[in-house]
Order: sequence, then C-alpha cells, then structure tokens
Amino acid sequence: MICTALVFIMHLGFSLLEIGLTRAKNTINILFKNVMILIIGILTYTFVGFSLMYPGADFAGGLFGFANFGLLLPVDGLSPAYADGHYTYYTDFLFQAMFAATAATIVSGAVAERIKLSTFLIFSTIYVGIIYPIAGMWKWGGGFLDELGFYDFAGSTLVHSVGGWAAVISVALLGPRIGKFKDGKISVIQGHSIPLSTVGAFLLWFGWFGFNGGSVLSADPGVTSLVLVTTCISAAAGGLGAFLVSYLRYRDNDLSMILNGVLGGLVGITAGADLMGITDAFLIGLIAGAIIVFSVGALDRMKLDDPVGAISVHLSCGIWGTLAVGIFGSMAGWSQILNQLIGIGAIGLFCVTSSFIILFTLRKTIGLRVTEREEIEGLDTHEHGTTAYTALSVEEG
Amino acid sequence: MICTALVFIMHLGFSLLEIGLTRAKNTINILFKNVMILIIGILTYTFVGFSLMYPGADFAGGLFGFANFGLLLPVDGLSPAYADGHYTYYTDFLFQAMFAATAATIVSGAVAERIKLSTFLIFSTIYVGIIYPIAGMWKWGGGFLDELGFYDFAGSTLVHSVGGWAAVISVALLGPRIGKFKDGKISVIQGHSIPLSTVGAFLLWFGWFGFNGGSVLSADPGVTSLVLVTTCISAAAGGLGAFLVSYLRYRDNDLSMILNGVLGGLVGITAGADLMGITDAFLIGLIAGAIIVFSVGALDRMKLDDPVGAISVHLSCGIWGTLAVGIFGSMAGWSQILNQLIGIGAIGLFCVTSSFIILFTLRKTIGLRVTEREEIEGLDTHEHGTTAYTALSVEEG
Amino acid sequence: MICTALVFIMHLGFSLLEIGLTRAKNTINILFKNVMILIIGILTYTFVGFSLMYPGADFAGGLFGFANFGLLLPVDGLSPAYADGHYTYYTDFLFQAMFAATAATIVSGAVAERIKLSTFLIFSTIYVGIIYPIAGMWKWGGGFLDELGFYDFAGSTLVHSVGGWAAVISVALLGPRIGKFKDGKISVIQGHSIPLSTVGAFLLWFGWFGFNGGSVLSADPGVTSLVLVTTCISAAAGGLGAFLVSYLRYRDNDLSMILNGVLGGLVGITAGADLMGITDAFLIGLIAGAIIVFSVGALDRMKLDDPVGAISVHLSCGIWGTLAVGIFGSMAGWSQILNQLIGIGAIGLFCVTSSFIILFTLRKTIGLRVTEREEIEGLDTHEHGTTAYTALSVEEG
Amino acid sequence: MKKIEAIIRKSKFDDVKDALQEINVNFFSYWDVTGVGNEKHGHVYRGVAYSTSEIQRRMLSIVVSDNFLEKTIKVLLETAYTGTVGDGKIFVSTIDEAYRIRTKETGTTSLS
Amino acid sequence: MKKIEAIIRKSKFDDVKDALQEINVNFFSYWDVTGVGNEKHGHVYRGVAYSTSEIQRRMLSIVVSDNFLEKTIKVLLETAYTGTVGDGKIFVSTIDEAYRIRTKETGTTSLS
Amino acid sequence: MKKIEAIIRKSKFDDVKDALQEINVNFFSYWDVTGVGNEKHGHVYRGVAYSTSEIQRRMLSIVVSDNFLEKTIKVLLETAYTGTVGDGKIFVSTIDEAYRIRTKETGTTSLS
Ligand SMILES: Nc1ncnc2c1ncn2[C@@H]1O[C@H](COP(=O)(O)OP(=O)(O)O)[C@@H](O)[C@H]1O
Ligand SMILES: Nc1ncnc2c1ncn2[C@@H]1O[C@H](COP(=O)(O)OP(=O)(O)O)[C@@H](O)[C@H]1O
Ligand SMILES: Nc1ncnc2c1ncn2[C@@H]1O[C@H](COP(=O)(O)OP(=O)(O)O)[C@@H](O)[C@H]1O
Repeated sequence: MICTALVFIMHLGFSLLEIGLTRAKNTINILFKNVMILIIGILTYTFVGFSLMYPGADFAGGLFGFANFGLLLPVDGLSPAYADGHYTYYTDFLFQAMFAATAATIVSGAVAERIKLSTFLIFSTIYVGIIYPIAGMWKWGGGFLDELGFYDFAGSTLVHSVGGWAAVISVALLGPRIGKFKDGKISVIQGHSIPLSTVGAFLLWFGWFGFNGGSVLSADPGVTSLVLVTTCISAAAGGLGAFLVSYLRYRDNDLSMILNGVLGGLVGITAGADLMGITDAFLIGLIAGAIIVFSVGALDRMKLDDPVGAISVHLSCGIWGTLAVGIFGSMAGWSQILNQLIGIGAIGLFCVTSSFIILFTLRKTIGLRVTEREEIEGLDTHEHGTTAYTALSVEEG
Repeated sequence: MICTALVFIMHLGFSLLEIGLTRAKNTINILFKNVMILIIGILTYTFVGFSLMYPGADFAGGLFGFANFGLLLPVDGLSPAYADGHYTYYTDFLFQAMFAATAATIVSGAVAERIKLSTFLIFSTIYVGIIYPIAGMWKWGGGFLDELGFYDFAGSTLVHSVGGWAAVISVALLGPRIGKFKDGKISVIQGHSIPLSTVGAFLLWFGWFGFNGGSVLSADPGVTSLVLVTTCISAAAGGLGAFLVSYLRYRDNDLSMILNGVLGGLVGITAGADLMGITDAFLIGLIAGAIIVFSVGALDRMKLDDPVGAISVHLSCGIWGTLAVGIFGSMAGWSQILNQLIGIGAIGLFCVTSSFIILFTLRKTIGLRVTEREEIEGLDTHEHGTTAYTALSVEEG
Repeated sequence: MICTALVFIMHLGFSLLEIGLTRAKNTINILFKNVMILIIGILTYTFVGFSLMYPGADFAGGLFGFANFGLLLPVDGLSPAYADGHYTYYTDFLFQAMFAATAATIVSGAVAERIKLSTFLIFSTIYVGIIYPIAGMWKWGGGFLDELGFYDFAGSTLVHSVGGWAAVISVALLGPRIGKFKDGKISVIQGHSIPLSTVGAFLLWFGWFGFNGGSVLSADPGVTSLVLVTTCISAAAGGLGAFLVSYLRYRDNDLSMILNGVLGGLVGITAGADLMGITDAFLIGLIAGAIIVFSVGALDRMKLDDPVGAISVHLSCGIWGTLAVGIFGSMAGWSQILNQLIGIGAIGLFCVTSSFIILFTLRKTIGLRVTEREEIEGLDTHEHGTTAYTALSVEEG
Repeated sequence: MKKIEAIIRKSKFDDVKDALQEINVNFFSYWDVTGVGNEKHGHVYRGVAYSTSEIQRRMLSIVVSDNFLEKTIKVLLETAYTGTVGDGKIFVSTIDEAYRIRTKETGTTSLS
Repeated sequence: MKKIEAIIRKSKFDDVKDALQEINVNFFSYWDVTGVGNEKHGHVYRGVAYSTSEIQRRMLSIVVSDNFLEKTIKVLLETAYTGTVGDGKIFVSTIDEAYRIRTKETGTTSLS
Repeated sequence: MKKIEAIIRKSKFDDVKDALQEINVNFFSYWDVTGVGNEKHGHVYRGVAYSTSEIQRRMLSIVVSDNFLEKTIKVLLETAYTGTVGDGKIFVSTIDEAYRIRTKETGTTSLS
C-alpha cells in the first residue's frame, strides 16, 4: 500500500523533471497535462483498463480478454486470501492503476511544448485505457508472452517501452519544436530550471523504491530487499555511467545528463531487479547510463526532438533492461535472450502500430500541433490564459 | 507509523499550495506561519490537546472532558495491546498530533497576505490546543455526537470543517486584501508560482494516502485498501469535476481550479472513505469538484477574499462529504442524513462561535491586520526583514 | 525498507536546503555535488564501506576490521532470520548505505560556493568509503566504543559529528567566500530562495522519521513509536527554541534560523531517541534550538564561513545530543556522561586528524579552491557551462 | 517629444498608474530596478544585522509629446510622493523621433 | 551617435535579432519590460474574467552611428511587424559620447 | 546634467560600486540586461556544443551634474576593466530636467 503512494509521487517527479527541462512559457501546460493524465489514467483504468489487463481465467484469450466494466470485487477480494495472503484485490488494483498513467506521462515529456492539449488528452485516454492494458495482459495478465517465458519483472518493456514507443511515434509525427533544428544545425533550447528537474529525478528515484519494491507483490522481505538494493545500485551506476561518458565525450559536467543516467539505470534494472546480483546490477546501470548519452546524441542527429530525453530513458534503456535479463543474472542464457527479443518485438510492433493509427487519425481530424503563433508565444497564455510565474521580483520600499 | 510521516508531509503540501497561490512578497511570512503552526500544533497537542480529545472513560463527559496535562503512558501503552493489537499509544498520539495542526493550516491559507503574525499565532495556539480537541472529542473521543450515530471517518467535519469555519469567520472579520475588490469590481490577484502550487497539491494527495489510510487505525489490509481506492478515485473525480465545470462555465483550462478540485474530492471522501463503493466515490468526487468551482465564484461575489480557496475546499466540500455519508454507500438513509446534519450543525455552531469570540477579542486588543503600508510593501520585508527570493538572475561574464 | 526510502529523500532535503541558502550562480554546482555524493556514497559503501563498518566477528579488531570487498551474502541473509527475524542482510545494507552518504553531504553544505568540484568528489569518496565506516565500526560494528558503553542510538556523533568535524576542518582550510568578511566586518550573503530551503527542511524532517524510526532496526512497534514521538517533539522544540532565542536576541522572525533549529532538534535527539520521555525530548530540542542561534553567531565571529549552518546543526547539536544521553532519560548519570565524552572525543580526534590529512594533501596537490574569477562569476558557468535558471520571465504578446 | 524616466517606490505603482490613466497617459513601459540612494534599510539575516542602500524600485519610461510633459510630471510628483527619504526621481530627456511599428507612423501621433 | 530604444513583442525577438545580424548590427543590449498601451489581453483566473493592458515586452537598446540609423530603423519596422495592435514602438535619441571600456576608445569606433 | 549608461560585467559590479562610493557618486539605479556583442561563450547542453553571444550584463544608469561627469567616467573605465573582450560600454546623453519627488526640487541639487 505504501508502494502505491510511492508510485503516485513518481507522477510528481515526472512533472517536475519535465517542466524543469522545458521553457517557462509552457510550464502550466505541462503541469496541466500531467495532472489530467493522472486523473484520466486512474479513472479509465478503474472502469476499463484493469479488466482488460487482468481478465482472469474465465475471459482471457492469449491475445485479448476482457472481464467486465468497472471493478468487480471477487469473492474473497477484501481479505488477503485474494492473493495467497499477500495483498487484497483493491491494493492490487490501485497499484496497477498508478502504473498505467505512467505510460502516458512518458509520452507527455517527449511531445512537450508543441502538442495540442485536447489531442494529447484524447490520445492518452485511448492509450492508457486500451493499448497499455492489452500489452500488459500479454505478460502480466497471463497472455501469450507469459506462456512463452518472456520475463519482465516490473515493466522495463511493459511500462517503459510501451510509453517509449508511443513517444517515438508522436515525436516523429509532430516534428521538432520551432527553432530546434535551424538551417540543418542542432540548436539548444534550454530548460528553465535545473533545480526543479533535480527534484523531479530525486522523486522518481524515491518512487522507484515503490515501483520495483511493490512489484514483488508478495512483500516477501528477502526478495523485496534484494530488489531495492539492485534498484538502488543500478540507479547510482547509471548516474556514474552517464557522468563518465558525457565527461569523456563532451568534457562537460552536465547535471541533466546524470539525472537522465540515473533514470536510465532505474529503467534498465526494472526488468530483472529480482534476478540480479550486486555486480550485475552495477553493470546494467553503468551501461544504461552510457546508452543514455549516446541515445540523446543520436536522436538529435536523427532530428527527433525530445526535450526531456524520454525516449532515451524509457525506450533505449527499457530495451536494454529487458535484454539484460537474458545476459546477466540468474536467468541468463541464449534462449532467454531470444524470448526477451520476441517480447520486445511483439510489444514494440503493437505499440508502434497502434499509436501510429491513433495519432495519424488525430492528425487528420483535430490536428496534432498548436499553431506557430501559440508555440512561439507559449502555450500557457493561449491554452490557459495565464502564466506560471508572475512577478517573481519581490516588492520593497 | 508511515501514515504519520505521510500526514506530516501534508503540511509541506499546504505550505507550497499556499505560497504558490499568493504573491512573492508575502512568501516568507506564509512559510513562517506554517512552520510555526506545525511546531505549536505538535507541542500544544502534546501538553494539552490529546488529553482533551481522548479523555478516556474516567474523565469524560458528553461535552467536555480532560485527562491530564502532558501525555500519560497507559499501562500497556508501549505494546500494541493498547489497541487490541493494532497500534501503540504513542503511534496513536503522534498521528493525532499531525492532524491537529491541519485545522490551523487551513485557516492560514484563507487569511494569507494580511493577517498579523502574532495574532495568527495566538489564535492558532488556542484553536489547535483547545477548540479542535473539544470538537474532536464529541465524536472521536466518545462524546455525544458519537453516541448519536454521527459518522465521520477521517474528519471531513472534525478536521476540515473545523478549520473551514474558522477560516470563514476570520476572512469576514479581516476583510479582503487591498485591491481585491476595487470599486465594487472583483479584481484578480494572481499567485506567483503555479508550479509550487502543483507540487503542493500533489504532496497533499500523497499525504492523504496516510490521512485516510491511517485513519483505519487497525491496519486491516482489506479496509485500508478499500479506503485508499475510494480516496484516490474521489480525488481524480474531483479534478475531473472541477475541470469540466470550469471549462464549461469559463471556457478556461484553469489548473489551479483542478488542483482545488482534487483537494475537494479528497475532503469529500474523507468522511465516508470506508463506506463507499467505486461508483459512490466517483460521484462524491465529481460533485465535490463541481462544488469547488461554484463555491469559489460565490465567495468572490460575497466579497469574502480567500486567496487559496481554503473555504471552498475544506468547508464546502467538508460539509458535502459529511452529508454524502447519508446519501451514498453502506450507511445511506434519511436518519443518517439527519444525524450528519446534526453533527455538521453542532460542530459548525461551536466553531463559529468560538472563533468569533477569540478573533473578536484579538481584534479589540492587538489587532488582526497589518498596516496598509506593510500589506502593500509586503509582509516579508516588514515582519521578517528579508525577502524570499534574491537575485534570481544568474551571474555570468 | 520504507525507512530506507525516507532516508533517501533526506538527500533531496539536504540539497534543497543548501541551494536555497546559497546564491543562484552556484546552484547547479551544489546539486551536482549532492547527486554525485549520493551515487559515490552508495557505490563505495557497497564495495568497501559496509565490510569495513560491519566486519563481523571473524575479522574485527577493536579499532579496525575488514570483511571482504563487495557484499557477501551470509548464509541466511535473504531471510529475516539474519537478524532474529527482524530484517534481512540487504535491507540492513541499503539502510546503512543511505546513512553513509549523509556524512559527505554535511560537508558539502559548509564548503559550498567555493570548493573545487574534483577535489570535493575525491575527498567525499575517501571520507565516505573509509573514514566514516571506521568511525562507525567503533560503535555500531562492535568496536571499542561499543564495549566501553558509549551510546549513540542513530548517529548524533557517528553520522552527524563525523560530518560536522570534517566540515569545520574544510571550512578552516578553505577560507571564507569572497566578500563574506570585508574589512573585518561580517557581511551578509543571502541565499537565493527561502522557499526551497523550507521544502528542504520539511523533507529532512520527513526523512528523519525513517532515519530514527528505522534505526530501531527491529521494527518493534513500541520502541519505534516512542522514537518517532521523541523525534518529532524534539524537532518542534528545536524550532521553538531557535525562534525564541533569535527573536529575543535579534528581534527578528528569521525563518532560516527556525529551520536550522528544527534540524538541530532532530540531530540533538538522534543519539538518545529511544531513551527519552516526552519532557526530556522537549528540553533537548529546546536547548538544541538555542545552541543553533548562538553557534551560528559564534562561527561568524570566528570567521568560519558556513553558508548553510551545517556546522552548527550537525556538529554543535551532534555533540549536545550525544551528551544529552548522559543528562536526560533512562541512561542519565555521571559515568554515562563520561562515556559519552570519551566517544565524542575519540571520534572527534579521529575525524579531525583524518580530514585534515586528506584535505591538506589535496590542497598541496590539486588545490581546494576555485579561482577568484570562477568564484565571482559563479561555479555553474565555469564548471558546468550553463546556469540553473534561464529566462524565468515568461513570454507573452 | 520628451522621455520621462521616473524611478518610484514599487508600493506606489498602482496609485501612479491609476492617476496617469486619468490624464490619458495610458501608454508607457516599466521594469524593476535596484536603486542606490539616500534611503537605507536595516535587516537581520541569520543573526547578522546589516543595512543596505540597495532597494527595489520601479522604473517607468514614458514618452510624451511636449504639451503633455508638464501635467504628466505634476501627476507623478503628486502620486509617487510619501514624504519620506527614498521617494525617487524623475528625469526628462529629449526624443528625436518616434515610430509606431504597427502603422509606421512617426512623430507625436505615434505615441498614444 | 543615436540610441534606438525599441519595445517589441517577445515572440518577434528571434526574427529581429537575426535580421539585425544581417545588416551587421550585432551589438545591443536587451531586457524585459512590462508595457502599458492599446493592446489588451483577456484572461480568466479562478473564475474571474479580467482584461489587462499590462503585457510583457522586450526592450532593445541599440546605440548606432548616424549613418547606420536609417537602415536599423527600417529593419526593426519590418521584422517586428505583425499588423495587430501591440507591435510596439521605436524611440530615437541622441548620445553625446560613447566609450568602450576594454580599449578606452571613444566615438563611433567604440560602438561595434 | 548628463545621464551615464554603463553596461558592465556583473562580476565587476561590486568593485564599481565601491569605487563610485569613494567619489561620492552614491546614487544610481541598475538592472540586469542581456548583452549581444563581440564576446562569445561556448557551452555544452545535453551533448550539443553551441556558442552564444548573449551574455548577462548589468546596466547602470547614473545621472550626474556636468562637473561630476568626467571623474565618474574615469572611475567606471578603470574599475570595470579586465582587458578581455566583453568589458562593456559607457554611453553619455543629456538630461533636460531632473526632479526629486520627495522635495520637488529640480536641477542638479535634486540629484544626490
Ligand atoms: N542620480 C541618480 N541617477 C539615477 N538614479 C538615481 C539617482 N539618484 C537617485 N536615483 C534613484 O532614486 C532612488 C531614490 O533616491 P533616494 O536618494 O534614496 O531618495 P530621495 O530621492 O528621497 O533623496 C534611488 O534608490 C535610485 O534608484
Ligand atoms: N509613449 C510610450 N512610452 C513608452 N512606451 C510606450 C509608449 N507607447 C507605447 N509604449 C510601449 O509599446 C507597447 C505597444 O504599444 P500599444 O499601444 O499596445 O500598441 P500599438 O503600438 O500597436 O498601438 C506598449 O505595451 C508599451 O510597452
Ligand atoms: N552599440 C551598442 N548598443 C548597446 N549595447 C551595446 C552596444 N555595443 C555593446 N553593447 C553592450 O556591451 C556589451 C559588451 O560588448 P562586447 O562587444 O561584447 O565587448 P567589447 O566592448 O569588449 O568589444 C555587450 O554585451 C552589450 O551588452
């Protein structure tokens, strides 16, 4: 139950990271998006998503199943007997609901500062309400990937890549922010507050204790403590990796890169947090940190404009983490690598296709992007009729 | 015990929400108030309040009882046997102490930017030390409302309305901030940082997991998980309600309204969080969100200047939530509605009268309001001799 | 396990407190330092520190012992049987690892705005990886101070003073910031954001629930709840003490002093949180709060420039708290006072000597301080090539 | 045309603005400056008492036609006044030419 | 030498800067001001609709030699233009002397 | 009366202020501006190296009587100097009239 609260606070972490790395003129818009995603995420998951994701034995096929609208308290749902004495139906649901909104939040970061609010909200509703639970069901709901032997402890693929794929597609369909790629050169659009981003990253790390710790589901102290240790070490190693690589490559102590590295380490360990030893976790994190730096550079060169590094963190490191289950730790082996690849591919294909269809339809109908004028003058003034900060200077005399 | 920490962090949430929605020139003053309230709240509750609120069988009357000064460890207080194996005396005390300061914090928001610091601190001490525990004792301490059958799970009335009533009275006695109602027209005095407010609202939601979750007191996983689910759904629905109503009414995507809506949903569910089903919680929240929007507008028209919306959130939704116990969920019924109304009325009458007496006395003696000059130039310079932000611009070259 | 997360969030608290009390031009530098400390702290503690601190029966001498590099899972490490059913090896480790980084973070605050990044990182690595665990082992690892009867519940001396002593030495070797002592007069260099500092202090208080609560280690509800109550009361009393003294002495409602007072109260109670009654805790906190105010003044007069008050909070109150174990509570008595003094002295001597040696060596080799130009123009521009805030003003029209 | 630069107390800004409005001077630009002058403020920060002459002020830049000059100055002198040290200054200088970007008008008609 | 003070829309700043660069006016100082003028913005805040004429603008201060004046003005008038109310103003005044601190040069050679 | 507008490095501000104090010029207003000029700064942000000529500066506006002009300029030229590109500029222009709001004084006596 505590873990639910911790995962909840991750949404604040995402929001702060995101506003810190973007410009002040779009701050309210981003906060608005993130608050609405959380609200919509919880509600759609209540009424549709949970039943889609955990259809239960009676309704499930391998690819798709649906139990019923709303929540239906099972016979022994209120007592821990629901899950062999470990947790109750409602605990389970709420924890999952907090996860669900994460997928859309990831997208939110990548499309920040130029997407239309209404479009984004519609997309999120569909994605969180339908696409994410279906993909999740394939593994966690007992679908075909689960039967195959694909392993994803807490969602490197099922949560992070699901968000990451949608982020890639939307960034590609949206195009870069005005001024990001001027005359073929990559320009710099600085975020407006590094401190806010740092707070965000800390809160995400904090929340990840709940994200991974809670995913043990059984509250078995042995496994949970192992999971927390691997999570933490991988996060630290991710930061270290990003620091080393970005220092060696750019001779620059770039804090935002280290923060991304920490998150990369967290995403990387998520798939196999309960399988790894200390050294495994360290290596997974270190490599994830390095991946971040290269991935951020590569995306820039591919003219995919991702203001907060969401794709690098969640997709690149999500894939890496899922693969790592086959490389390090107690499940390592060629056949597992293959299983992991199939899982990554299947989910990737599904997410790419579905988000392309949704976004393409939206583009043809209500449009994806705000007008050029709105973008330049800031979404806050146009969509919210106010600005995030007023009169920061303090009155005296 | 964790819940205590979560409720603790709500005080940070309140502080940030409040400074975000007020002007930079009064920021330190508001933080100072909130920090001092917390300190005073904990200490007075230790020495007086807890004994007033839970006098125990030996000392209690139906209306008023008092055990002793300070804390007196009962025989089996250090072992969970204190409460049938659920929690210890100290856990109980600390959790309650965190609640107590909340009542004053609510008032703090409503009177921000113009009340005298010393006056406010005296008022808080009395209110938290004496009024709040007496009101609380009527129900939670086994007083007459409890015997009557009035139900208030975690304090829609006992905590939130108690604060809300005092807020109304003090706003009425204080008058609006200079410039709020110019020539009969309602002016806008914008808060200085929406991001801070958003962080505040998130932390409050986060803390509410502890507020309601902890109020189960027994740590029974079944009920606790249900409570968390209803709490969360109502919060989300509150945000949705406020969004829909404010969008339809004003064609405006107002983030601060949604944040208030979320809080309204939280306050609304607080009275009956353990009695409601999913749909009940959804409806309670949705209506609470709508109430917020109308209430904010109505207060403005009544020339009650509440900079942060404290009255709308805590009083309007507190009343609504208490009533909702009679309308939705497992206790619904006309007789319960009546009981709830009696409870609301009794507590309201008591709080209004007592806070009027205290504040009126203070007005006649040391005065309620800062001077006009202090108000215009900012409380920070005058009462604290410094300002919250210095030289935000960053040095270079 | 939750406590680990709470202690983790203290690092965010430290960071925010620190940036709030320093100038905007050095913000990234400070955040960078704190993030790297955390990363380095966790990793060195994993590979070296834990084994140094808890060598176990086989390897330990009274003064120094070392088990092995890395973590070595004991036979029953994954089951709670590791510690008589209370916690697992990994839980134990992670909790301790979070503590370790704290010592360096304390130093970070005192040397802010002028120390060289690389020098600081090297110093931290050595201090956290070697000095802190050795000192810790003397008591918690079963070393000679433990045998003597020295008592330090959660680290007033072992964590806070260890950091505090290093802070004194580094401040003395570094010298004050340019402009702090102009022509023999004490100047004021204001911090750039009181709100951030307040958030930091709240998070520290929040985290301390975990710091002290978790140090019970056994999760015995009786003791834990007592510890939380004493912790909380002492914090509140610390704030009150600082408020009263600073108001009486300077006629000033200084929020930053109250925040320091709260932290002082927390540090003060840390050594004996499980031994004190309510009134003891109140007095310890109150005195700690008073000590803060005097200590801040005294350091200024001694021309030791400690921008965030780290020495006053962690060293002065750390010593006071350790002594208080001999004065108040269930262990009070002259012989205990003597034991406490020996402990304080031994640790103090060790830390002062070792940090002097390390820092002096660093000064002779790579240098301690940034250049004058870098200091004046801000570390952010020079060491990180960017600034913390860009374009805070919001675009419109 | 003349440019009036007025450095006033921030707390007087609302009054000044309303008064300017009344004489139809509802076009100007302002920003916040730090002023060094005769006024001193005493503060205490973390136990150190100090006094500073750097005080936040608001700078108003108003370009007016010559025949508006006098009454604008008069309004400013009246409404920004408190009588205590630190009320601020008004400086007048000459503007050679003015353009309204929207219409490309020049001269006094471009001012309003 | 002339001082050009241009008060423009913030959203036009990038265009203006690039255009100035092209005519080799790549030396100026700017800061943000609040402008009061004909343009009004309507907002809703917590349910209260209001309209304000206080709008964020950017002030550019460019000191140029007399023979650069005309083309600088021309560029400003063209690139800061949108045609809707609130495009801003340009004011020109005379500078008596200019110094470059680094070289202690004076006069027009000190400008660039 | 003359208005001196000096655009200097922020890191030199404290020195300049102290030096002005010594020649009794302890009345002026300042604010922060962004300067575009010859100096360039190279930065790296998230792996992209870039160089910008937009650098934070401090603008000082000092109105002095004619006989203070020379020595004020001298002090500014000396104390704001580092010798590297980007030390800044000083511009002098004429002020027609000055008022002290508190006393309604005009002319040079109103300046100090
Ligand atoms: N000569 C000057 N040049 C520029 N600004 C000035 C000058 N003299 C005063 N000021 C501005 O006017 C403000 C008020 O002046 P001050 O000397 O404090 O009070 P008073 O005008 O009442 O004597 C100062 O803070 C400063 O901003
Ligand atoms: N006389 C003036 N003095 C100083 N600034 C002015 C003056 N007139 C206009 N401005 C500035 O120019 C901006 C645009 O002017 P406005 O009247 O809104 O539009 P337009 O120039 O299209 O009529 C204003 O916001 C203000 O900052
Ligand atoms: N003609 C000008 N008009 C206004 N400001 C200028 C002008 N020329 C230079 N500046 C200001 O002076 C600063 C320093 O000038 P710069 O050309 O970088 O160095 P230097 O003066 O050493 O050649 C610039 O950043 C800008 O703010």
